Amino acid sequence: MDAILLQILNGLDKGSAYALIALGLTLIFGTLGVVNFAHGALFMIGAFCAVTLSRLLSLSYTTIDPERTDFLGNPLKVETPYVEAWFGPETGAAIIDWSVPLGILFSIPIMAFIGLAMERGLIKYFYKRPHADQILVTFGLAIVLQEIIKYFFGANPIPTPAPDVFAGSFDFGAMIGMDPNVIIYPYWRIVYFLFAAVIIGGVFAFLQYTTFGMVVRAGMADRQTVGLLGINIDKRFTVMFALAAVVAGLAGVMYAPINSPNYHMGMDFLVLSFVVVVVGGMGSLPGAVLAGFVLGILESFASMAQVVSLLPGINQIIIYLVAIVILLTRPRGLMGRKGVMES
Amino acid sequence: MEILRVEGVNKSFGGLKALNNVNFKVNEGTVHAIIGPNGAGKSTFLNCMIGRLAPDTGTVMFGDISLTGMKPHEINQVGVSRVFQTPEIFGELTLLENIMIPALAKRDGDFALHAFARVDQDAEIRDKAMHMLEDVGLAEKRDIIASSLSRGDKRRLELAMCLSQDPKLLLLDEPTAGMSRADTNNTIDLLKRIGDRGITKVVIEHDMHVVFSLAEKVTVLAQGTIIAEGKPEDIKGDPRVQEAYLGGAHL
Amino acid sequence: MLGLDKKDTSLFLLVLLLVVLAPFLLNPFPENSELAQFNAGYPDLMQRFLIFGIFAIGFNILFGLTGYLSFGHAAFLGVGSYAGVWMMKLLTMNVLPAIIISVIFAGLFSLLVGYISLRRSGIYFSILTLAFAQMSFSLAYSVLTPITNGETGLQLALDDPRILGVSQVDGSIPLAHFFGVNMRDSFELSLGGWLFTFNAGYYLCAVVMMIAFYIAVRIFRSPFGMMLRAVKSNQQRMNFTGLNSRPYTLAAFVISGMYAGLAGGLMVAMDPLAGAERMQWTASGEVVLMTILGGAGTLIGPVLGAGFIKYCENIFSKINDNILYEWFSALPEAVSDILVFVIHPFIGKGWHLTLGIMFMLIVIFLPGGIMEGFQRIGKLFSRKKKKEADASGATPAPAE
Amino acid sequence: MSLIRKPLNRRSILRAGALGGTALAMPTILTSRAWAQGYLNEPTGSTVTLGFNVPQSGPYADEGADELRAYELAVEHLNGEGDGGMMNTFSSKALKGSGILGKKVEYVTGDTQTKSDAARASAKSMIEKDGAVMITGGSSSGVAVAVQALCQEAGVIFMAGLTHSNDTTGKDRRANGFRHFFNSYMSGAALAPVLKNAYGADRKAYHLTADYNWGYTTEQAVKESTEAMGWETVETVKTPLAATDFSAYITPVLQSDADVLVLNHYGGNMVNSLTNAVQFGLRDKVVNGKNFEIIVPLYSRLMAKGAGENVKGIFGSTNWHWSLQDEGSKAFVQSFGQKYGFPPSQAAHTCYVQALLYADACERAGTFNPCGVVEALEGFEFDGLGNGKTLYRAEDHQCFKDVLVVKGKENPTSEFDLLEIVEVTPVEQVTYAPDHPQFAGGALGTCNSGA
Repeated sequence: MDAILLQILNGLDKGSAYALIALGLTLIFGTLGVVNFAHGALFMIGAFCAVTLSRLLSLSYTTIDPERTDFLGNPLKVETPYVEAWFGPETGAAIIDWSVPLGILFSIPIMAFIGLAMERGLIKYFYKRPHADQILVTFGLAIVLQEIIKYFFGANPIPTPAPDVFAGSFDFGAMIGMDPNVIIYPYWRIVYFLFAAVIIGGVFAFLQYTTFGMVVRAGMADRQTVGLLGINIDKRFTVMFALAAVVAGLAGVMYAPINSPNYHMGMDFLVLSFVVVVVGGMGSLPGAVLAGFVLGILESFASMAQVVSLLPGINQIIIYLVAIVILLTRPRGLMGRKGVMES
Repeated sequence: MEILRVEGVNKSFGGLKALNNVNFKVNEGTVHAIIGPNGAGKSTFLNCMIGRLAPDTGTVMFGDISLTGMKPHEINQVGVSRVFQTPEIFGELTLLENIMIPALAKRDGDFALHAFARVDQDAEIRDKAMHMLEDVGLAEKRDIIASSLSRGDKRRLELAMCLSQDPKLLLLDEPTAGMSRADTNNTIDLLKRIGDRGITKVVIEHDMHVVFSLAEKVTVLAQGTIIAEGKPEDIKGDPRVQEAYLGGAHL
Repeated sequence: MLGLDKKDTSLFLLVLLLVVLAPFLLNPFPENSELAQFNAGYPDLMQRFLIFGIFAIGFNILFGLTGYLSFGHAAFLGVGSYAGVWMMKLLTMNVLPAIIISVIFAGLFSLLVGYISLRRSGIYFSILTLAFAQMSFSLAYSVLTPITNGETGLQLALDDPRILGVSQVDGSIPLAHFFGVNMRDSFELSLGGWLFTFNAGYYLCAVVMMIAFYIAVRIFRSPFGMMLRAVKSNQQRMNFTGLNSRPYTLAAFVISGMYAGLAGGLMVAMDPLAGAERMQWTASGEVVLMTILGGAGTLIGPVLGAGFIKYCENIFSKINDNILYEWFSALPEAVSDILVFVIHPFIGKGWHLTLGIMFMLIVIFLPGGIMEGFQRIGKLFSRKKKKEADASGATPAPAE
Repeated sequence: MSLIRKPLNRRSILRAGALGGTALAMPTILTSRAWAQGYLNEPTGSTVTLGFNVPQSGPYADEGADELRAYELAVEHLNGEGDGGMMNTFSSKALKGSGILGKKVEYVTGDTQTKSDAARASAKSMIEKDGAVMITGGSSSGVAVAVQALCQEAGVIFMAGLTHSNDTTGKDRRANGFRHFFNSYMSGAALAPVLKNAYGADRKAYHLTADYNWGYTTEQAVKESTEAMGWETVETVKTPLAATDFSAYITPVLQSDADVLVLNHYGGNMVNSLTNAVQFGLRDKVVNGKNFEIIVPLYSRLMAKGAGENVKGIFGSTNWHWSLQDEGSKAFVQSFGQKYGFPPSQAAHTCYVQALLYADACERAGTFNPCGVVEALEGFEFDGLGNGKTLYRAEDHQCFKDVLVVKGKENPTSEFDLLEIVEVTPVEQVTYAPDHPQFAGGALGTCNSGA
């Protein structure tokens, strides 16, 4: 029972990452009708925003300590971050410590800019092109983006810890009135889940309650009619692309402490998030979120030793297996509409 | 002799009753028109006949074959062809190919793995397609891509595709919608000519000019029910029909 | 010739000529010149060009004709490879049975996958095929290790039974051969500074690929091929024309799966190892890229796309800074430093970047792939010619 | 013009043509000379080409880059440039800094992509196109085994880079292949006594194992050696290679009564699983009255860096570490550090050593002929290359040397100073019989010179 509850927690956590990426993918697909294979790369760039910020904050000046030596026997160069020099060691260290949450603010303008640049510079020329071309060009872009990151940051994962207050874990079980020491869960993962919930809620509220969102939703349903009303829908769609990029970026920033970012983390997530989007039903935002959580939870269950010993290898294939079953029983995914991407 | 007999067909979409106990017969070799105001259920009716929609109850008999439950390609294989309201053609293929495909389907059945034959050396099919194109006056355009045709030409092409199968029954869904008067007259001529081949035709039409120049029998559908049936001249004078058409402006 | 019309015959002969003369054409630079780095005329790469060419030709029969975008075709190549290696382990080192069994296994597997996946269309079909391929990859890499040898890849061993052959020759694993002709055997021709290699394995691939290409041409020109194009064009009309589109698409799927298996079989015939990675989604994506880059739906485009990608992968990845400095050794040091600095990100470990940029450029500017590039060049020439003809031949029309 | 039928060989023929001084336009006449060649890619000019086949893309690209640095350094030293590095401390004095057998060492590089197929393609192009007489490098066992088999088949020497699976010199051993790096068995054998000292003999271990060959052999090795000293194995769970989030595998550990977690993971898997395990508070846990502990059997400094703080105090084993104080290690760290500005990784070390060992074997054998090299390396004993006295065992072409047990350092002084050496396990403790069950089922076969 506890084990199952824990796996549900795990699944919610993994699911929130899937859901956030799938949400962005669906926004882009639903509004612009573009299949964006570079979306995983946006997630990855988000994570590297956190890395960059923590590097920037740790920019240091060098002094030489003649007392100590480095590995070659030369006098040791001691690096002191500027922020520590400016704000005093403690405040400075605290600022560096908080670089991931600060990365949220840092990443928003960057991701928005990347999103705008992508849409205006490339994607907009592909609205009328076949989906295969869109896939190909965004896939090429994804490769280019990840190679650029690799060029500057290397291929190894880069540790990007959460602030100290969120390090470690706490007794979640005791908090919700269960026996202590049964359900222990890391702070940061709870933070991540709550963060994802806020972002998802925010996006839905934005689409539901603002005029802008209403126009976009109308545009998703029938682009031409909205265009006839004299509303410049294209401009709004550009903003939606930027929004999707920001969502992916934020998902990445916050994910950095969970798994140390590396340049191919986007590709690792890309295929899975496509499966998530399709299982949810192409073009359906609630579907994408629902499928993200469902697949996340099922994946966690399939990883349990009892399940694996019963069905060896099931943890490797569960997502794909579920995807096949769902697509065969529900032709357009969980919440898909008819006629989207079927020809 | 009856070629098509529809009995007790009902069809609802959610709460909306689209077809209400429709009974309908078509005699072999005749041209039978179905008319009715917008939303009368004409297209639904047609779709129920050719397997695109499954009727909730009732039977559709083609000769002594029941069409209910059959798949579209099976219905075609027993001799029912259909012309759509917006022309359904193979846009990326040439006109000649567009005609050869139905001709091959007629000759070789619903699936044939002729992976090693040469399309361009199949003289029988080619000649047939060429004749057909000549019949509809598109012979000169045989090698151009079908999507580049004008709307009227596309309709003629689609008609030619259906005719190349020598169907026993041809269903036409507004074959002249959106056509100029000259094109409409051409099409009427064409349809009259194929009358000579003894093909039974069911035409759904808005344009009364077309209906009265073609049809031997007219069925009037309103709100999913047949309200009148008879010879064109009888229908013209039927008050129920005039009422259904809001004072009979068309008539 | 061979039941092809004139145009196809000349295309076929052109391809034949290119394939036969590839050892010359791909080695245009003298052996010890600086540009020898760009020579691709060595057996392994030439074999790869043809093998992936076959793979792409097959994929094109499905994608180019019917428009069904499979994202899992690498699985059939992988299954074919495994079957081929097992044949060489159990039966004989003659490559013929291995190739045949590869095609059969890949065909059966694609029948299964196709039967299920073709119940859906569009992106739902793509995701179904992707799911099957990823499952195959994951399982082959892990729990199926006893059959596939997992991470390492299935390979030959000294104690394989090889019923119709020998387990080992003087403590070595026997070489793959085709009725006695070893796949590794090569003739070499040295002409001045040039060196040309004619490899037995390559020419076996060449024969197989020409057969595969011939079959593809026949399919393209057959009623069956026309029906497949009809599927792509308008499936609704097809059904109302009395054609059952499912068996057509399934047949195309299985045929292209068998092509993939053939490629897998040839791969192990040339190099008897079957790695699980060749089933990964990236490998499936690669053949999609090859086909689209070359020109989907064209006869020869996919082969060119395959050559393009394999060339990038094998040639650019091997250029390192040292080689760059050698190239620019004649220039002043500062200039060569700058040049190396600029080029450095694109070569060696940066070959992915080069490939990514090339994809984007081709897709952006040549939607019809490399073939469209050729057509444009061709048009440019014919226009020029026409202009010349106009200029020289036409007398100015007298004004009225 | 003449055609000659013979196995593939490229540069050698060209050189023959060049020596003949034939005019460019004239077809070279090749005589029976080529037949006289004893082996594949025999260097006939003034240079010899080696092939460095390392991962340049994919997850191990940084390790590959470090390997490449080491190879470049080795080539410098072999050609008599630089400070000579370990050549000065190497017990064999055959190398003179004048290339190998008087021929200047040149090299070609390629990208394995950490995929068997790509690695073989790259190695093949080195053999067929560039005339490489030896292939070396790699950062995973799958690739090592695949390329080793290829080199055997083609007839060149393979000097493995970083490969830790037992299979490389176990069931997949080949006559033309040699491994300097240690293996899973040695990790287990070296770790067990240290773990017993540190954590006691009464422990319950839970294994998370990467679901592929290397993971299997490492799990088996650690399991057998820890069980031999009294530990109990509670559960072993396989994790998919593609997994990035290990929470679903870590939480059941919390629920079990295990008090030790063994992470048979490498690379990104290791970084993520270790990070996740620490996040879930495993290290703060007390089970059965004992502190919960985590073990990473194969450590790599480059990878440890990715896990950041989380490695502190965690035991593992490694082939070599730059903080070793023997003369050989110091000399290597010095020349590597001078050239690149940071200390070398264990991958760099093993690759550098392999290059030197190969060159030395050629010198001693007096030929590049693979069979001669095999003979010279088999049973070769040496010292001064950083791991103390070492033997290249003839039966399986595995090096036997001391193994380092290390621990994540609590107070690192620099970004390279992540591991501290806990114990240098003497070679006797990690030696096993060639037919040990963990290595059974393979045979070297005979050397192949490609002739």
